[in-house]
Amino acid sequence: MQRIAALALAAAAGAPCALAQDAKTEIEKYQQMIADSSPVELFELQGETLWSKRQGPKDASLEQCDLGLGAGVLKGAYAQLPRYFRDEATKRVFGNEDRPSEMEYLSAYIAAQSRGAPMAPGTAHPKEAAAYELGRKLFFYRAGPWDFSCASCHGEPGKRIRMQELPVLSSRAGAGPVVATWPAYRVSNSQFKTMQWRINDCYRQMRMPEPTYASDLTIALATYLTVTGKGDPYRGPGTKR
Amino acid sequence: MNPARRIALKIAAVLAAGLAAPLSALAAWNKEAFQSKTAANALKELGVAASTESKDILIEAPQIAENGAVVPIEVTSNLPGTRSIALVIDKNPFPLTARFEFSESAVPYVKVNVKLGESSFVRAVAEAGGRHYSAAREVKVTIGGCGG
Amino acid sequence: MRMTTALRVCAAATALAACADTPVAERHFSSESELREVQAVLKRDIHARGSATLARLEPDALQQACNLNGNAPTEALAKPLEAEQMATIRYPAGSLTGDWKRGEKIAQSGRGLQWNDGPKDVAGGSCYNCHELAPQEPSFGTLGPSLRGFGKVRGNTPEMQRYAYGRIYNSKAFNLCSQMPRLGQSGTLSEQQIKDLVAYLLDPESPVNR
Amino acid sequence: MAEPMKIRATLKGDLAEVRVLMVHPMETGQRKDAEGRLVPAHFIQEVSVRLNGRSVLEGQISQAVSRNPVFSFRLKGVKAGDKLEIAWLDSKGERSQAEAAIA
Repeated sequence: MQRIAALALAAAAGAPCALAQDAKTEIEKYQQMIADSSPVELFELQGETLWSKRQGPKDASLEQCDLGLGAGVLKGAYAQLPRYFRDEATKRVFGNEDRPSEMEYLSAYIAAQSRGAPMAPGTAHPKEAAAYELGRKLFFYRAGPWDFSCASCHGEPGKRIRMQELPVLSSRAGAGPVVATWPAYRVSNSQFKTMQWRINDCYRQMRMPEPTYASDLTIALATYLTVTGKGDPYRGPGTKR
Repeated sequence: MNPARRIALKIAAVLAAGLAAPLSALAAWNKEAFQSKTAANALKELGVAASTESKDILIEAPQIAENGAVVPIEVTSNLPGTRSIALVIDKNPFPLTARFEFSESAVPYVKVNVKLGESSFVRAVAEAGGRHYSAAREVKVTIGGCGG
Repeated sequence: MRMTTALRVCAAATALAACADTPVAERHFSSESELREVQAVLKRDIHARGSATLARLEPDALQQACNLNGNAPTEALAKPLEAEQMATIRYPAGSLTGDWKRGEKIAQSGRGLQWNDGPKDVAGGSCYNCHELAPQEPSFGTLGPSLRGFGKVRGNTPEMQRYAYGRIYNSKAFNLCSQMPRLGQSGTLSEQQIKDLVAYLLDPESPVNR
Repeated sequence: MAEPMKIRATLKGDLAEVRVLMVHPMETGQRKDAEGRLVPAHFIQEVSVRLNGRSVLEGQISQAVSRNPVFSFRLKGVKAGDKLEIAWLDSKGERSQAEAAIA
């Protein structure tokens, strides 16, 4: 019985695979082309303007903010996130599909200052270890009307949705290039988006209700993904389909 | 992007607000051509009665686009004396997408990101020496991601 | 029954890797209390949006069993739960097959149940997200097995229509921890839509079989 | 916040490759917002490029140009320090312009 199945397979395997291979090459070419002609730099520029703009009741800019490497040190700071901060000042709401915020532009500028720096998120603090552990559980937890977990789509190598290849996000090889290229210009809606937004969009596609921005849940998932994929040099902000 | 290149090429961006308008003499937008619903009508409105297929017009475009919202198209005309290039997307609701006029030091070349509502032929029509020449390429738009 | 079905599906597939029913037996939760911990985080950090209500996060016995057992529960645990899922399938009184042309549109559409889907948006089956079907559609996913020539291999028999209807309505009745959504049981697709998909899979005129 | 335009020019010999990034929604008039209402058309219609004050390229474009347009042009016979001015005009009569020196 097994052998019959295997024979049938061999007979059917010819032409469609060749077609799929061509399509794959063409799609890679398309992805290269959109990266080459991406307006992503504009968002870095807008973020840079915001970073140095004096505003608010204190007429202050963000230029002396401490992102973990000391006041005003931006170079390489993004590559060391997520990490545990004692204050809660970072719990700000990001934009969404209908209402983009300035936070995305800031993230573009800040992330760009880590180009070339290896991704090295925090792992030493107990809160960081706990966030990783929670993120790992959330990744594999099946729920919702379609019984999906993150691993339903991102759990096995060589799979795709439509023509979109699916990285195995529980592996170093799968998560590395992903965490090293967000935030990114997203071609489908022509907006600049954070990885947090992307994680939320997976919840939408899993038919679940919406994770709250900057909640422990989204931070835990981002921590799990970034720690899993750590080590790749940061090469964003990227351009994504 | 290459950081070294970025630094070397870093150029001040100037904001629009409050500037004098030395470039106010922009040409009038060809409403009739741009609002034509077929490629043939749009070209007629541009004064293109007929065009000859030419291998001297090169169109660089993806064969398969994962997303119709951004499809990079690059057109080069190697025809001597090329004055203009028009870009037409047959299946779009308004097929005429762009028309560029080149003079003096501008090389008859342009690259632009366009939207494709569905799979379509993308056509470039160049004007050189008072005649029109054209080339076309097909771009297939697939449904990417979760398709919803 | 499950065994033969899996083999048949493999025979129609274009690549070995397309057999998605193989369970990955890696356990990520060691106890129900660990599951409760995750459930509490979900309830606290997720909010309702559009049609996506918090009620959707309530786990059922099936999800608990699959989460606790790395998607590979023992036969003894799986059998009664599969029977429970089988009981949810409501077969229509008359014909089990519909219009393959409508079925094709349903197979193509990835809409439905998302928080940005309006009440007037018609849901699709998202079939092409995971399965190859008609050879004319090159943009297909590979999370599930190829279903190209599905009806050609099996024949458009009443038994096969009943199997296809049931499998679309509630895949978990056939394989408890299948990754395929329970498209009828979850209220994603209507009876008529599932019948149209059955036609798309089995009708000899459907492009899937031509 | 006024939206910036970004111009980048790479000089190879006397040939400059000019890349312009613009922030613009390029609304087609056919897209619906979250409430299901049609978003009115709003798109750049004209693009003009000048080199040292002289027009070298005039473009007319439609709503089918992607959101946040990116254009590349090539200019020959140019040298470092030449002045580049780029402007656009949209369907609501709004304008933007930027200038840069070729480096």
